[in-house]
Amino acid sequence: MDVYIENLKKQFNKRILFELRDMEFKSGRINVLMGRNGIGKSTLFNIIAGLDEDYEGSIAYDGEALSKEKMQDITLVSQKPYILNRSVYENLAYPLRLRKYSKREIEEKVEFYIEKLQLKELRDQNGRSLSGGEMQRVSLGRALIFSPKLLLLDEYTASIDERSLGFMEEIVLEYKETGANIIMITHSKEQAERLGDSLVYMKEGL
Amino acid sequence: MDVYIENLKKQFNKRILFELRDMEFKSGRINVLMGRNGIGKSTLFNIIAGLDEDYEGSIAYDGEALSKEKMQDITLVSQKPYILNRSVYENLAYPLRLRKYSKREIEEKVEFYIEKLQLKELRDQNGRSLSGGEMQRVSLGRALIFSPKLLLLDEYTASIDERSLGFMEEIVLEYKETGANIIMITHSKEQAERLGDSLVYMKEGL
Amino acid sequence: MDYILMGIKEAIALLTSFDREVYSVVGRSLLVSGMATVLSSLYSIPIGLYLGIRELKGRRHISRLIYTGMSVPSVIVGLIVAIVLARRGPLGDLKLMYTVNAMIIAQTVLLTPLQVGLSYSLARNSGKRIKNTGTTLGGGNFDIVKLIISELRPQLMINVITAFSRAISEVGAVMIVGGNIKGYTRVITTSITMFNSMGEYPMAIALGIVLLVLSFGVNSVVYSYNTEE
Amino acid sequence: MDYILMGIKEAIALLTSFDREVYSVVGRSLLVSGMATVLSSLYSIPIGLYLGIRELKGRRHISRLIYTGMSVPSVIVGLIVAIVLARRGPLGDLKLMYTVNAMIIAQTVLLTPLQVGLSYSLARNSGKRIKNTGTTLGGGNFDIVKLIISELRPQLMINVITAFSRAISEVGAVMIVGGNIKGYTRVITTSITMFNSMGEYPMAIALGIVLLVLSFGVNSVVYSYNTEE
Amino acid sequence: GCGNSEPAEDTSKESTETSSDEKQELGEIILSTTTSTQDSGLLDYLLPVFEEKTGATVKTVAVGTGAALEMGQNGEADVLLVHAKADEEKFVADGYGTERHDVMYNDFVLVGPKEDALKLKETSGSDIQSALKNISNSGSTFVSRGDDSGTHKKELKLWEETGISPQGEWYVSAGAGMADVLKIASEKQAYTITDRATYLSLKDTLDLDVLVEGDKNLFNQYGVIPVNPEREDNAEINEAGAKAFMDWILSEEAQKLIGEYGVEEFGEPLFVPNAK
Ligand SMILES: Nc1ncnc2c1ncn2[C@@H]1O[C@H](COP(=O)(O)OP(=O)(O)OP(=O)(O)O)[C@@H](O)[C@H]1O
Ligand SMILES: Nc1ncnc2c1ncn2[C@@H]1O[C@H](COP(=O)(O)OP(=O)(O)OP(=O)(O)O)[C@@H](O)[C@H]1O
Ligand SMILES: [Mg+2]
Ligand SMILES: [Mg+2]
Repeated sequence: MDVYIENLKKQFNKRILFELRDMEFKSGRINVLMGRNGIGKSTLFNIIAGLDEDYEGSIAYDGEALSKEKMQDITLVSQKPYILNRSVYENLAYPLRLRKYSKREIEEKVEFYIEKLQLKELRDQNGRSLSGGEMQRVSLGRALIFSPKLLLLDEYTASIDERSLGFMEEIVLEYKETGANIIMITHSKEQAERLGDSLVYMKEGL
Repeated sequence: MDVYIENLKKQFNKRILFELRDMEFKSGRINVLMGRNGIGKSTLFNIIAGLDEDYEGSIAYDGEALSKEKMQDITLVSQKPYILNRSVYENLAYPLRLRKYSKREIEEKVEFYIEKLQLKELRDQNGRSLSGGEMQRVSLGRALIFSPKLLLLDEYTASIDERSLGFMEEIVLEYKETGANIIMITHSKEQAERLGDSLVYMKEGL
Repeated sequence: MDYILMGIKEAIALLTSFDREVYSVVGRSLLVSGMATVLSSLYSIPIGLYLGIRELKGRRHISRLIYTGMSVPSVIVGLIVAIVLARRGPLGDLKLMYTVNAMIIAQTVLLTPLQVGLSYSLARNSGKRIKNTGTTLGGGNFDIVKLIISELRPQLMINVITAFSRAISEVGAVMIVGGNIKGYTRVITTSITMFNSMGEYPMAIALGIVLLVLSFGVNSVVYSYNTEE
Repeated sequence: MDYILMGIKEAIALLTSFDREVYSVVGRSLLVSGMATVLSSLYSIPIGLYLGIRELKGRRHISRLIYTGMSVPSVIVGLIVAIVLARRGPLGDLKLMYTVNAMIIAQTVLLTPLQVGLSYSLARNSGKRIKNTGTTLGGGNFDIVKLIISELRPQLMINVITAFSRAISEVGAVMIVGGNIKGYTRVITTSITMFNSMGEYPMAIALGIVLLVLSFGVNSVVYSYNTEE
Repeated sequence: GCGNSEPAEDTSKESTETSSDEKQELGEIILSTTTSTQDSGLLDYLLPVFEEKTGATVKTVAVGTGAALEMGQNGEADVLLVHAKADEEKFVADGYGTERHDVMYNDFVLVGPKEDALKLKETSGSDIQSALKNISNSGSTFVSRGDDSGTHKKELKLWEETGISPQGEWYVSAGAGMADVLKIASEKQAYTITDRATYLSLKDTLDLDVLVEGDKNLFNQYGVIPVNPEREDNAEINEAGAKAFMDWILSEEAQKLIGEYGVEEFGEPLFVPNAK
């Protein structure tokens, strides 16, 4: 799902946070978004994900405005993920249950991601008691599991240990092959270089 | 404030998370603590900071048990900092107000850290609306401002942008010179090498 | 002060007498207030949460209106339900007046604004992150209401307990539509009021204690479903 | 149904008549319930929060006891306060019985368990992170109670509004210690009860509406201090 | 607290000796009475006249007869105006009150469904005993106050005189005020005994008619009793106020007012003054 942003202006009270003339994120790529703390990256993600409707300007998703149907194909892996107060298994299953997947499909997919994200030991643990890095894994799995066409990753490996970083990046690279649009915020130049197909820098007055 | 851990055992329900035979963190140093996600680093920090009393074994602070007075000199910069619902200025001032510093002292110290942490523009902004990286800065400043003798830093630069990483590390290196005990959790080997005087790896069955 | 001591003695006597009359009054209280709490929860909690997560225009005014509803005096609720259920009223044919069912209806109505208000406040103050999470995972408004219910169950339980405590302790509504008829619609609070107007204070206090014992029992049961710890 | 229409008309007439009697009854309601809410908040909120942040032994039992307290019927509170304030009671010399002050006292007592319970629940469910933050910054229990008050003000405001709504709408306690004395202790709810028993339903409903208007005003004022949005 | 050393206060006390300020001497009088006198509006009509005349303030606490007598026993009220003659006399005999005087009476009536299926109007006329027998024999629903009030006691006495101990499905014990009981009777299309004043004031809202009236057994005597100030712990009793109230309500002026009350609205007086 291509995203095209035009004249997007966001302000808090009277203070203008950013005004983006135009900006494009193409599908089938990993689009890296960088910029200093507080420049408005997460705020932009919230807007793109449809969580914040208090802005001026327009965003086109495959040329169209945001709709309920489109929302079904967009997801955000938040910088501060909120993991549901239920087991890790059920956290992963939740988006599938929302979409009325069959029991078998749910089990298959969830087990697949539990394996892939090395969550086997945490399978039945409550999501609210996870460690920072564990939450980020669950959050990624929960997002990928329903195959979104637009995936917003907000510093999704900030708390991931060195050993796991590899597979966390690998998973996203693999996912790119589905043709989805992946936009990723990171503060690590190395990560940007490893994964990014394009790079946008948010700057003051852009 | 030296920390000496002996036979520390932590379990959730029946599951043993870790058992630490003995572990020492000396003052005047930056002690780096590393380990994979979920190994129990943050849990250990909570215990050392006196937030979690549900454990077996003992921890000595300069050879003594934890007391109310000692707690005044210990602080934790959490992995998920909670910034108070008041201005950035007041967030920094809070620990000083608790300690009944004079108005002038408070102003001086707060302004010093606002400068140092490049928070000038956020001075009067509400702490709850900060970005991830901004919160980490405020959290660090709020901890250093009252000169704790034991400083626990839990991935304190995870969301810090590349430009700011330098001064965030610099500040901690400077602070080491006061003779305080700094224990730092990080997932970055580079950071550990840049800052660490000693390194402890938490491993399964340690 | 003697009344209080006598009341305590009387309460012990009542509770250990296994008097059928006493137990039927207690049982009726539990039935009426319990049913009203359950019924009002069923629709008021979803409605309150739904209003809370919607970004409605004129939100400030809506909030005030919702909270104002919590102040409806129970006598007024009783009166209005009585007008509707009375023989000459629109639902007179159902012959509900002065029955346990009428009392349940009146208390259900009474609890509605309270339950809507408390759930609304919960959604407004603690529901934002849950709503965002649910939305990014593809949930609609209805899914999010369900999600909040499961995520904030301990807080909702307290709201339900608060509602139950208002129901079990109120007398205005049940008195008007029930009439405190012995053997049919007499509940603990209407008995207390009656004994109070008879000047039988120890008995009134005794029943107050019985009510608290009952309430403690109910809270214990509800609380054991509360995952707070 | 006519009663309800007549009640609405009557309510408009009352509100626009600027009748001194009506306004003094409304003012007294506001004074009694407002003062009781403020007074009970002053100590009940800190106590509730304090109990909530302490890791007490037998916490589950304490929780149940606290929530049970919310069910005390107002008639019982009225009765017990009356026993204490009566001429021959322990505080009889203060000559408080059948005064506005007695009503304030009774409602303050009535609100105490509710306010303690709601604050306790708030601290238990939402206070953990604030407590941890306060502790690592060097705060003691008392500091943390203050910190929770400032951090959770919107939620506490709703608790206070809930308490006020219980006070302004209850009749049991104020009736017993106040006596519904014309010109002295008559408030809206005691008037409603009186008109109801006199069969003057439109007037009772009219006063109910007046009460809601008053409540809306109070909520608006309280709400404007509410930083929720 | 009051600083009784202040001279200003002493002078003010002396100045109350003058006759114009005599009014204030009476201070506050707490009158404990039954809801029927308040709900009928009689007190709102009478008391301002008394207050105007004497400068006293009367605080009326309207409760059930049982609670009113209990208040008197506890010294919580200065004077009582109630209607349960036997209990009142016992109250005075036990030394809780100083004296008791008849003030007025109203009458009770038996009300029931308008269609009067039992034909009580025809068969019983003004004979309450025959009417009660008829009701109990036919098993028709009868609603009792069941709250130990003056009215309830009166009703029980009537049953006793009829020789019936009322119990069973047909005999509903409500435990509620007169107004509530009338509503219940109306809803259930049942019979009940009520004071005429309450019935008249609610008449329009009820589907009930008066079926039996005028039996002398149905008269309901109100009495006034000042609470005994000499009893232990009764130092707070406003003796002078209570006496003044009693004297006034028994006076010709007050008796005349009572006799006029309600004539305009209902075409007949609600209470019949009968002080001796
Ligand atoms: N309600 C608000 N009022 C005022 N300013 C706000 C509000 N919410 C957010 N901001 C400010 O908007 C800016 C952008 O925040 P955002 O979270 O988008 O930054 P970011 O680019 O994601 O930063 P980081 O790299 O630290 O995560 C921050 O400076 C923040 O303080
Ligand atoms: N209440 C609980 N019940 C069961 N397990 C828990 C509970 N709380 C935490 N845990 C588990 O304890 C482990 C340690 O968590 P902790 O936050 O200390 O990890 P960490 O080493 O800091 O990891 P990270 O690098 O991801 O921050 C995690 O696996 C977590 O799931
Ligand atoms: Mg961000
Ligand atoms: Mg951690």
